[in-house]
Amino acid sequence: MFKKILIANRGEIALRVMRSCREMGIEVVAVFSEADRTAPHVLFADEAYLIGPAPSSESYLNHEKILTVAKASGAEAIHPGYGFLSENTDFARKVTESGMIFIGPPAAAINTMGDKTIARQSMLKTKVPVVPGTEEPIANIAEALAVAVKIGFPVLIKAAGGGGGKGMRIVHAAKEFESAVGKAQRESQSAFGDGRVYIEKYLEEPHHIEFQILADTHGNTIHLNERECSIQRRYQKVIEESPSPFIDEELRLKMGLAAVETAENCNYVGAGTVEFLVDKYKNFYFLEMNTRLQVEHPVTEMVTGIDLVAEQIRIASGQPLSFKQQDIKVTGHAVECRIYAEDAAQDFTPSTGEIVMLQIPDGAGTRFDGAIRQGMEITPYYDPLLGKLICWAKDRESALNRCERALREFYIGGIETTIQFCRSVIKHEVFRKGSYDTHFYAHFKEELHAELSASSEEVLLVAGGVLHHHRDQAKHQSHRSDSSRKGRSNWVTFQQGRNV
Amino acid sequence: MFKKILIANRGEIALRVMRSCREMGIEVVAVFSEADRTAPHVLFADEAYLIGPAPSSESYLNHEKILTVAKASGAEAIHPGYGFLSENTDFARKVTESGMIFIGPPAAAINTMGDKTIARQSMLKTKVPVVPGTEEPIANIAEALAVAVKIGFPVLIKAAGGGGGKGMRIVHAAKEFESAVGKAQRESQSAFGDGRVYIEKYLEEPHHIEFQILADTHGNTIHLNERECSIQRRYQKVIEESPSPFIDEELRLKMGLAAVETAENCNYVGAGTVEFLVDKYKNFYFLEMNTRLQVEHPVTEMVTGIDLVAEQIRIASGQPLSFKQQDIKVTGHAVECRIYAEDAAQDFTPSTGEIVMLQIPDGAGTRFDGAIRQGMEITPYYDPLLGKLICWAKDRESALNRCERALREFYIGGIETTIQFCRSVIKHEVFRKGSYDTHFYAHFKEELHAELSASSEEVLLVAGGVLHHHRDQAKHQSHRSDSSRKGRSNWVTFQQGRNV
Amino acid sequence: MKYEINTPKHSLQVEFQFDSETLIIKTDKETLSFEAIQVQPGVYSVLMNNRSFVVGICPIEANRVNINGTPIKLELLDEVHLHLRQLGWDALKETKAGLISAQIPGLVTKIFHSAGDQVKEGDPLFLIEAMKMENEIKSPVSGVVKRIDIVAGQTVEKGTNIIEIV
Amino acid sequence: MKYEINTPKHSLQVEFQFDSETLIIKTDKETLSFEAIQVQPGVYSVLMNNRSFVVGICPIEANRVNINGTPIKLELLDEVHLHLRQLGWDALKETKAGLISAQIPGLVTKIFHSAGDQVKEGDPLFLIEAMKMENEIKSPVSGVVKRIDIVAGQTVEKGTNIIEIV
Repeated sequence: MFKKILIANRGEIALRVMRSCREMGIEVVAVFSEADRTAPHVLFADEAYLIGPAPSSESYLNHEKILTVAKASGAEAIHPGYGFLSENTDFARKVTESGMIFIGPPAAAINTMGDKTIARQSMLKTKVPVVPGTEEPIANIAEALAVAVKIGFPVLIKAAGGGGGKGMRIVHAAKEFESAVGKAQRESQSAFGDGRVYIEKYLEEPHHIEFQILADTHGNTIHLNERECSIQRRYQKVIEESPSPFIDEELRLKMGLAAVETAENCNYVGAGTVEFLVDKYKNFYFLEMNTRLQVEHPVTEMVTGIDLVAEQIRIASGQPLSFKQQDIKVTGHAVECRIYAEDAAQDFTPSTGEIVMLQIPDGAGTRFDGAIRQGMEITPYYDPLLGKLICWAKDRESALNRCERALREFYIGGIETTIQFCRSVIKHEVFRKGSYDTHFYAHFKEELHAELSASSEEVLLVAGGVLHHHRDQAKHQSHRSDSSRKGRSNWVTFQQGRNV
Repeated sequence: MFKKILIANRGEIALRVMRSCREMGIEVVAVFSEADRTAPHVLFADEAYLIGPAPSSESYLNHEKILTVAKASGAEAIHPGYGFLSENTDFARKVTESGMIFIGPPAAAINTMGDKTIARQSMLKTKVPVVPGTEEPIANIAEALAVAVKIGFPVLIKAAGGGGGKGMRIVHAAKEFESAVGKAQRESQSAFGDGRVYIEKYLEEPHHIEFQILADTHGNTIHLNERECSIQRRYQKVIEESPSPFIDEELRLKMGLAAVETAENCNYVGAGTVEFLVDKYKNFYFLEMNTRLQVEHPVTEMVTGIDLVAEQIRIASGQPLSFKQQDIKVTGHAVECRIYAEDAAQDFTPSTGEIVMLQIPDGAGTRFDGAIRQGMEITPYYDPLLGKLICWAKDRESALNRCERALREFYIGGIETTIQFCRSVIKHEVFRKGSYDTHFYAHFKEELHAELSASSEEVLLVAGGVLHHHRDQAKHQSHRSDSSRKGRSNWVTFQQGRNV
Repeated sequence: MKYEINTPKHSLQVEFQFDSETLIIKTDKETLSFEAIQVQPGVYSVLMNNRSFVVGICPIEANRVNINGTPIKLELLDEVHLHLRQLGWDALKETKAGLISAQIPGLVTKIFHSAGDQVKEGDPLFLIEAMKMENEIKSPVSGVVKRIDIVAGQTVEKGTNIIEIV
Repeated sequence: MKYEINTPKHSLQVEFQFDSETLIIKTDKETLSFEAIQVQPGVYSVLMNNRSFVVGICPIEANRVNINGTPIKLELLDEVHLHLRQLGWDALKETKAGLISAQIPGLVTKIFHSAGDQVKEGDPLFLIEAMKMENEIKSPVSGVVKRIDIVAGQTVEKGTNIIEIV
């Protein structure tokens, strides 16, 4: 087993990976940009190396610098987390060439699956159905538009080189097409260092369901059931759960087999996620495969009891999986809420500033994978994800009750967050029933935001009272400090001087 | 089911009870002393009532005030937590007489079991063996001494009216006897409002093993297996785990039956704990029954998946238990570390002050039941327990690895805590092997403290460097702020005045 | 002293009165006892008739508070302002609609117009990138671009003026 | 500049030298680059040759630090103090052994002596109750009680002088 691992990432995922390493007795090396000198992943690592200025292109995406630091530290392997270099074939190859181990799939599998267009082509060899769309990245805007027209609007423009909703745009009509492609390309370039985008049919009323995969180097590939990820805003997941309230045992079996076939088709090794769209008739289509750890992986960990990061590390060190498909048992229900530094009331625009007060929920079945602390500055440089609240209980209803309770006791002061937005989703009758699809947010947007801004007379009185009190305090304080400051600096000093 | 519950307690247990109430849709009413106005249990309650000055005798032990507030708030039931009024027959009776429900056993059962001497007498009716000792509280010091001499030193002096190690003293020789009784009596009086103490034979090399009991009002009594509580200092538990590495399946079965018999013998209702001493030949003796929720109850929750507070509330509302003895399944292993505000290096003396930085561990299988926040003042008025770190994993070794990792990432700045002490216990070879008894601390005291104060050259250099840096900063800052303060108040103001 | 608490949906007449440490709040329906204590700078614990709230004051917008996690924006007018309003002054209309500032801190990657351009309400004005997301800022009014205060490629703080449209 | 770092068990000669933001630490074995940045008042993040430490400065005892959670007490002597020591001065012996102050804040419940009493080392002096535990404070020296600064029933802060024995 490795003795030392470098984590080429920041934020909650760096801390998450660190935890599994420590539990396995492995030392952890952190890397950080100038903006992250006092970030939690630096404070709690065994070693930490500065790799460049704040912009990620000059730090967290800097292959050479990271490789140099890894060699200097004596790390035997590199864990890329998600985002940044996690799906970068080039980087994976360089790590191997430097004599270290890349904790992730072989470069060839990243190449096939990481590139969304090649992935779609490769899937044609299998029996797994694929969503209609372009087979190549967009090279020529006119040709691309012709394809879009042929498929029929609305279409999705998606990043070929990455996932997580970045570089993604929905286009409803031909006239919006060119501008949307431009935006998606720029966003992809900035997020993944790869500006290529492609087109996919936008299915209506679909469920976004994904299967967790684990494959070792000894030819064993298994799946760890599904995650339901249909609660999205801005094409980014906000709430995920497992099991999916939409999937029955028969469909689960079929999709699980398709997921394993997908992984085997590209000789996959490590942890990966096969994403499907499922329409309301329970037809499913392969969407893409994420060749890395997924943000929402803890949902699967909570119901299976398996530490996915520990498995990634064991697989990378050459060990076979210690369990078979039939050993995977799902216990209870888990739901995850992503806590972003965003102002839900202002169309989820990023919110920055100092966290002046922080109370993280805890207790039975309550897990927070985060990387924040009171007194910390949230900067505009990186992804706005502050962390993920994951609640587990013996059944779905109890898990949702627990989640509501945890969101109620979650307090982050000084910046805006999605805590209350998540709470209004969890409380929503349709979500409670489990009868939702990817249009949930668009459909209930008004209602959810009305719930957020609903103020009872009691709340108004509290708000008015606090403002009054605050202004009153400020007035008194400025009086007091004015006079005391002046006093200390001349009058009182003078008096004291006489007494001495 | 109740709509509103008053929690007659503070600190971590108030927050713990609040969590279960919220998950059940029950509103929570907090009570607080003047010292606790901004304590977490006040901040996160639905309602909060001031009940008096800081000393607990005037606030958290004030029956009348708490009952008045409960009535005023419209609470239907009162949860006493542990400590304070949780084992006070008088209070339990008054709650019932006021038309509310006391979430705990009937006053008669508290009377029998809560009073340790009556409990010992009542156990003579059963087949459960009892530790030798006095049957009455100490009334006359000479007679008591005669009993102690007859039993043979060392003996334990214990509070008749409470538990948790308060009002407890070990006496090795007759000459220490009178002074120890005095101390124990004063401590008991202060902690439980009841100064009576009794004598018990001090067994050598024993294990402290306790069984969790649940009994409903419909005649069902079951146990939820044991907790091993032999890691103690100052006769107070520091680390607990379940299952016990010392107990085999046969002994577990016998002790479980004895625990259920004990509860049935006093017509017990609610959650309770039957404590046993087990000698190295695996003979067990009834020690006492705690007629309340135990500090270390989360250990049992983690391995059984049962929310003990929720069960207490359901039982109090008249519901039957929803599971039978054979439904109780233990999964994995859990260990709890108590985090006290104490200086382990100075014989665990209490440490007070402001928490200037706080990083609570989190992640899979990691639970912290606490009530602290950054910026909070730890006062000298109450129990020094800041919270409990509970780690769960699939087996004992993984749970201990997880616990070590969590303790490593736990940071409380500004006060001394037992975090590192717990870490040196968890890392200790004998503890790792699971072959320890209640003498573990006394036996390995030197070693554990040496481990705590062991400083590598690296640590010394860091310490020296930081002190140097800190003094250097302080010097520069005082220069800067001196000149800037003076400047702003006369010289610069004058200059600015001329420019305007 | 009389006050008015306004949100886009509600308006409430209240009277605030200090009784040593406690504030007494009177509405036309009830009288409440209100006590606030600072927990951290800008964060208060409030007990109003024993109901407990944690309230944060927004460090940037003076009229925005966060109550038990729910953000709300309100206007608290005292007698002086209430009187001014009777004379025709409207506090809510004080902001200049044509002065567009950065609502988020970030990097301005593109500006679509130059001084003198005609723009219509809803036209894209500039792109601002923060936390890896590109945000398109649209014009809230129709008019002529009077001046542009920054250039593409510049990093801006929240509140920095970008474009003025008249 | 030369320094000496002492603990009860170790003594280490080092040289500290600032190189802009970085402190260079030289021992007889190695040269280390040391960088500290304040995270919260009194809490520093240290990178020493890229090894990461969180270090807290004890707010009460100037020579006590907490490194990654482990408290250690040390003495850092600069050249001036090293020189003074050569002249016979000992920093560690500065405290007055006979002046007993409260090591913890709490309530003094009982004082066993009056001024003028003879006490032996190890004799109980007073009881102090904090966090519900009674703590017996024993005399560190033998001698005569010179004065008692407080009365039983009084609440004291950490560091309050209680009894002086000469």
